[in-house]
Amino acid sequence: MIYALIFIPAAAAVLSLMIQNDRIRRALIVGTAAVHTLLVLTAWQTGAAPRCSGWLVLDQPALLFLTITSILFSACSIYAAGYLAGESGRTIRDFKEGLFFRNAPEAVFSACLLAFLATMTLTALSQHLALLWVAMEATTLASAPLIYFHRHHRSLEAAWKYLLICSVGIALALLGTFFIGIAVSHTSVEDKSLVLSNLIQQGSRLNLTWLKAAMLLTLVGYGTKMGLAPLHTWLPDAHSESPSVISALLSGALLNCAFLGILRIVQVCRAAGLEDFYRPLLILFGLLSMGWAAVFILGQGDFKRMLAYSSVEHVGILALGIGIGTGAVFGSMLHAVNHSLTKAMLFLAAGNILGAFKTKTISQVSGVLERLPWTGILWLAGFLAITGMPPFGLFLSEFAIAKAMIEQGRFGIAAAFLGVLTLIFAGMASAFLKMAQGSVAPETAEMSHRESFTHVLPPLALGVLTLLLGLYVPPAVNRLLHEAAAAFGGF
Amino acid sequence: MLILGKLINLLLCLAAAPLLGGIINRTKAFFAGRKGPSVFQPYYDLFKLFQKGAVYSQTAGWVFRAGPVIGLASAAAAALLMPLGGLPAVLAFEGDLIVFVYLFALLRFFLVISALDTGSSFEGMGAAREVTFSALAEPAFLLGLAAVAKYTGHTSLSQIFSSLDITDWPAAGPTLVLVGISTGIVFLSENCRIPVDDPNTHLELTMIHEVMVLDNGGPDFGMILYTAALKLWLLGAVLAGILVPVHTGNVWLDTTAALLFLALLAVLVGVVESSMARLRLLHVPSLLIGAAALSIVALMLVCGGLL
Amino acid sequence: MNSAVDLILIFLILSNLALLGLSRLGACIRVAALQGVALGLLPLFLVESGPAAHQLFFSALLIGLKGIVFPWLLTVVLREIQVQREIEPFIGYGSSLAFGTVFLIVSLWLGSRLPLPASMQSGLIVPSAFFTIMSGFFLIIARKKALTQVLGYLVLENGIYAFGAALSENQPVLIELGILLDLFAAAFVMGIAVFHINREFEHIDTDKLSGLRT
Amino acid sequence: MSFFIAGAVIIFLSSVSSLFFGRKGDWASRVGGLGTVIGSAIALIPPLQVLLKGGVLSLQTEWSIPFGTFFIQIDSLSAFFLLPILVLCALAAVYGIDYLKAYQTHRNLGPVWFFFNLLLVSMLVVVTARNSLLFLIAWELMTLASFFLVTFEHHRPAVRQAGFLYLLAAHIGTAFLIIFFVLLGSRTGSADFAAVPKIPSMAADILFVLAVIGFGIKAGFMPLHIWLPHAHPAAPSHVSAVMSGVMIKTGIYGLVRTICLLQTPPAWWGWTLIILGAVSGLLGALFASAQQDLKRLLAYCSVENIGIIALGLGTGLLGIHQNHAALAVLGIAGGLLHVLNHAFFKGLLFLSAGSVLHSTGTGQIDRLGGLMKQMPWTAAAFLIGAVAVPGIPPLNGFFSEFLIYLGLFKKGINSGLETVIAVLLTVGGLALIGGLALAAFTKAFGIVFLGSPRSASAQHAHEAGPLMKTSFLILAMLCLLLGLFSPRLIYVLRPVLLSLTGLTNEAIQIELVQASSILSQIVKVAVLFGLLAGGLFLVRIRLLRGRRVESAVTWDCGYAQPDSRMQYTGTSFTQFLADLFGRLLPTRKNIASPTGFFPNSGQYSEETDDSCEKYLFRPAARQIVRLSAKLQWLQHGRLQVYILYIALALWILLIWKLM
Repeated sequence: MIYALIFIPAAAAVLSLMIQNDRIRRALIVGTAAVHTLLVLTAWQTGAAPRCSGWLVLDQPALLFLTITSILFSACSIYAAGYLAGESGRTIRDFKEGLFFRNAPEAVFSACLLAFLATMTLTALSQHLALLWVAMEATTLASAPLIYFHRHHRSLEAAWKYLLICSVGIALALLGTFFIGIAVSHTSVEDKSLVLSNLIQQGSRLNLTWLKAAMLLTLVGYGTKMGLAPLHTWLPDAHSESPSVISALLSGALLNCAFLGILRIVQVCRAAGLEDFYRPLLILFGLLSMGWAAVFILGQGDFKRMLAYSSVEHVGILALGIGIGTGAVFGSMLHAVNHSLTKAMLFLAAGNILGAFKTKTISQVSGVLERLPWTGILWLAGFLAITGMPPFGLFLSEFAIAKAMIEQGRFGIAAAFLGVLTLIFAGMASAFLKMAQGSVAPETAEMSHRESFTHVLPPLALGVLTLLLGLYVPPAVNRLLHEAAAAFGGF
Repeated sequence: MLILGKLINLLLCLAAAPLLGGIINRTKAFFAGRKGPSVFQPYYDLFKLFQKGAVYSQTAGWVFRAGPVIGLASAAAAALLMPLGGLPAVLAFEGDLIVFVYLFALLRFFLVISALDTGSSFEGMGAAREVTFSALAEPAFLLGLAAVAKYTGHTSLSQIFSSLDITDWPAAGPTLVLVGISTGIVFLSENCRIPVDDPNTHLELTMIHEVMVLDNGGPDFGMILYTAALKLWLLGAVLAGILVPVHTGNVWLDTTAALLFLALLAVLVGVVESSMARLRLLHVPSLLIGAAALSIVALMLVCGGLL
Repeated sequence: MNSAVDLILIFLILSNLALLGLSRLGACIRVAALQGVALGLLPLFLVESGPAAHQLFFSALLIGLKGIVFPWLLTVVLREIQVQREIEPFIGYGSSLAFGTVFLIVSLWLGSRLPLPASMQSGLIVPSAFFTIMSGFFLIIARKKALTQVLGYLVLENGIYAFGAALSENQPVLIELGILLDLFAAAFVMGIAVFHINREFEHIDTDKLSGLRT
Repeated sequence: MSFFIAGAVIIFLSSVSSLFFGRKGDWASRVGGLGTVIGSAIALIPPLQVLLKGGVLSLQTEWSIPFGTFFIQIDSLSAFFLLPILVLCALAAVYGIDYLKAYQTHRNLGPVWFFFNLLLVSMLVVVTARNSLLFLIAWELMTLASFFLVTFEHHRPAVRQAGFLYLLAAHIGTAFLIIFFVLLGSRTGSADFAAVPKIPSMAADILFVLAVIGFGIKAGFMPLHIWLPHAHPAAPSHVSAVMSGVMIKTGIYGLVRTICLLQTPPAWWGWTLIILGAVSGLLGALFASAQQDLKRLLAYCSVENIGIIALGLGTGLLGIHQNHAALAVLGIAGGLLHVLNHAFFKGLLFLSAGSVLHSTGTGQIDRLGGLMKQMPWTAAAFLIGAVAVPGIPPLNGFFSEFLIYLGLFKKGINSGLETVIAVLLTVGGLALIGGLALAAFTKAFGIVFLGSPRSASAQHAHEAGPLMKTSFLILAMLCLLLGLFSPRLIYVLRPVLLSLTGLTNEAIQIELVQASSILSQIVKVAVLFGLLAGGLFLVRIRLLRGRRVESAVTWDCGYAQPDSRMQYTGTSFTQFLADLFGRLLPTRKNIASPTGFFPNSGQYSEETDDSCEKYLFRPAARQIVRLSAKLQWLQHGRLQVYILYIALALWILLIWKLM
């Protein structure tokens, strides 16, 4: 089962490089995604046996994050199929500067997309910290060409920044992993491997100084990938310049994978009794990210960048939830699910808007509801969802986190949390409402654009899921969330 | 006896109210060195007006026609609540002083909208002034009444005035004087008397009240004049209740005292109108706010433990 | 034994200082290559009982990569883009060296705070590794050319590898494998990126790569 | 309870199904409107039952959501708020069917009905929810539904602005409510509402403050009201009626429920509400009188009436604190009764103002005039509302204000300076509010409906459609009846008072019986007044019979040809008042003076801004935006700087944590 989860997308990636026919290749993407999702759903029923001497284990957190990734990828694969059909290899005129550019070969794009899935799956499943790190690095490498799909200088800049910043970050994470290795070298036991269960078992015997340094390094390292401020700087560029479907995957799935990376280290630290050490750090990064995002969301002029900063905000919330501990950890888990669904939905809707209006500038878009009714509804719903309005799921998770803060008597943090959320709400509301409502500007009104099935269905499905999660959390999901939270110091 | 007293009170009010206007005019004539009209002239005027036909503006609708009727009805309803001297009010219940004040608001409301119904700029002007001044007069009046109510511990006009006694004067003198002055100002303002308004001039620009009824004629105007007379009487009666709380035990004696006070009040108004000039319009609000301030001081004297 | 390790580590420190002070890109590439070779040798001297077979293999691989493949790759790029030296860096070469000494002090302090387990002998290994990492960071931050930044990244990786080498006794192969994979892929992809940058912008000043902001 | 659920479900189903008829506007209206009416009628049964017979209906089921249970309950307080919600919404829906016909051709009406009915359902849940999470979800749904209704005409920039402001204000309010509910839950140990066991007064005070801010934003206490005068005029009129009439009352409901849960209010809670009430009432009335837009005027008037309600509740709390039964009972009863009264007269006013808008296309008071001739029914309905607002007998507004007055006039509360201040704020406040409201509404009615038309659109106005007429005439009747039946109505409040005041049943009953007998005396006066007016009318007819009744132009001191432009306008009507309170009313005067020897044009107009918005909130918002703009250099594109951030973060953390 575990091998299948990893190798099927990997094999499909290789296969897609060989296939000549565009249609078959697109079908392959969708098919692989469907098979992957099916496998994950089966794993819900049956579970999966550990493989590779405990290096690959499908524990509760892995199942949770894998499910998010898989569902998201399925939605995005359908969208991508439609997207690729519309972007076929001709020269395209850049709407921003009027330059001409071509897209990367579709085969490369497809292969990278599938490899991306394979590496993300590997990230979720790895229990060995070094393997985890390798997987994480592989996701960077697989996704960099995806960001550079449109071959023009802005996306190149974005890809370059992504590559360099994430590589630096991931290098630090490697150093952190080494430090854990050093920390475990102090122990008197024989088994000095970096397998998570082993580390947790020997938690109390680890060298604390090195473990602390390791925590810092991995936090900074994976934090870079996850998008915690001030390490997040690649994120707005990459999200705004890559194709929307890739932005959706980056924001919805990749950030979670990096989050899982941090969570694995958190597990080790918890076992070593370092809770008081890492929790303030996570709170600090969380609040900093939220504040930073707020600064850039207020008065933001580019809607895809706005969504990207919103991702910075939400990873901040995720970190904050873990930092607060107790009930907030559960909130954080729920938040990860909801944020992924919502943000992916928003990016896909943003892609539709981009396609119809040919601009990413907020001030040039108005009347989406009129021009693209479905997208307009999704855009508004997504806005309400992402800002934590009921009845969408994010409300519940943010409520849970705020609840834990207040119950712990951390009023300052709670006030900052809610205050920044309100600021962000104000910033996003002014942009989203302006775009969705109003009438279509006359100069863009003639351009015809029909909303196709593949462009509406995936975000719609994701939106419906967040809505449902806001009104009803199925008991099985609830149980899984609680079990995952229990692994990270919550309940 | 009680019912008889009530009936006499009501009839007295309805019948004698125009007389006060006659007395005022007579006094003013005296000071001007004229012989002046008879004190019963208002009755003749009313009679004449009720005999006449009417001219209506083409602009005006039923609101214009309803205004005088509802105004008179509300003044008459207010008369039901007002005791005079030893004579009881027709209706008395806790809190009737609030109803009393608000019935005048009803009167004012319809007077104002019927003025606006003509579409005349002059009447609009009068209406605007009326609502502005009354907005200030109303708190002064209610707070003054509140002071008296707090002092006596009653909230019904009848009970307040029957429990006030001349013997209260040594103790509550300052309060009663303050409330008296404040209510007096409200009395002058509400009845469009100098120094707030000048019923004599017919320069429309300077007027408040009179200008609102420029377009009325015939029975409607008669009703308006009669309403004004009732208002004068009723507010005078409030002043009488506060300033001359004579309770000898003899109903007729008490009532006579009150009636004498009313006549005196009319003379006084005449004297004021003969000897004073009208205030500048912009200074009227200060006067009314001053009245409210006096009421507040009175209230403080009563409740604030300063008494 | 220890003296050999110390020698390598001191060479590491000196080469870092050289990288901070050199302006010619070609020279920088060569220094970095030498650094790589030195690091490749490091694990062989760290192990008391003499190097095992797999260690020899990985050392050879590493030396091959760092000493030959990357320098070659970068030189090709260098020739392609026809740039000889870094002109007008953000921070001048004199100041860079001054920063270098500060980094050295900080690294020594960090080394004192993070003592290695007794089995790992050399006291210099932690400070010199930290110093290498800091130098790598500094190169990325203070220089403008994309090529120098790739170089800085390689130096950073060298520093990390120094730690890895210290661990090679206790930890399985995977770490080394990971390093190699990472190095190879990262350098490869970045090399390609530099090509693209050159083609797209007709220079590799990252100065111009700041169109995406706020 | 099953009736209630059934009603809500019917409303919800009609809400969803109206979406499917969106393209056929009239069907959407039929489905949506009919669903609301039927659903409301059914859902009205349980609250009536509770009000008349007493008792509590409740329903509690599991709900798989973190912290949530589906727990709803109708007690007398809920039932008391359900009553106006259901009645007004049903009438507004009937009105809406006609009102929306004008949009049918070019707009999809499905969403309007969807959100309207959703608004109703969410309000039903808000006032019955007994679980924090359920409450919050319903609360926010209510906000959202009303937001989408407010932005119905989102093609107009002003409407979008209003919607944004509304949503933002509501969001801020919710942030406070989240803290409030979590703290409450941590005190009671459960997310379900329960009376808070003895807690330190400090904690109770914090809870109270949070509730006042959180619920106050929705209710529209000055200075938290700033969204209100923008949002209400922007919404379609039947929605404004619902929002102003009942939706903002959910804020009052929340506050009252909070006080029920917290028990034993200290004196300063009462004072807070009294001061908030006096400020809201006075400024609300003042701003209302200075407005040039009819619906904006009504919106400020809602602020004013919320102020009156707060005055009532505040004096009630003071009474509870001082253990003074009369003050407690009369204050709270007055406040709550005003909730009901205001719902109906404000609904009436918005609906009739809506038909003015509908037929003339403008709400600018100065462009209207003389509408009474073309729209007699609308005019009559508006007149009834306009009389009710300033609390003039014999309409319902007077009765609730009377109760508040009465409490303060009562014997026995002569305890020093406190009483002076209370009486001053309340009696003086109410009197001044009444006077200002009278100015505002004589202006609104007089300038809009009387005189002669000031513009072509006013001249060609037409009477509202039959359904619109029906609904506001029913409301007009209700306004009259609520006043006349208030002696009986106040008994309904007994259980509410019981749980709120902590007095014994007997004490409350004594006070209520007393109050009821007084109210029936007032009804007697009102009836006598009616008879007198009728009689005088007959007299007048009798007098004029056979006499010459002529028709002529308005006498204008010698001008032969008065025209409509010579009339007093709304601006000039309240200019004196506005000048008098100039410091509180930031009035902008736009003057184009006539120049030259033979001037042919000159212009004068005034606009009044909201002083809270202008001096408090806008500068604050500007500061925040400026600060964030300043901070944006943090991310200005250079890769080197970005790497520097990582390096700095790393080394600072390492040095700090390993120190």
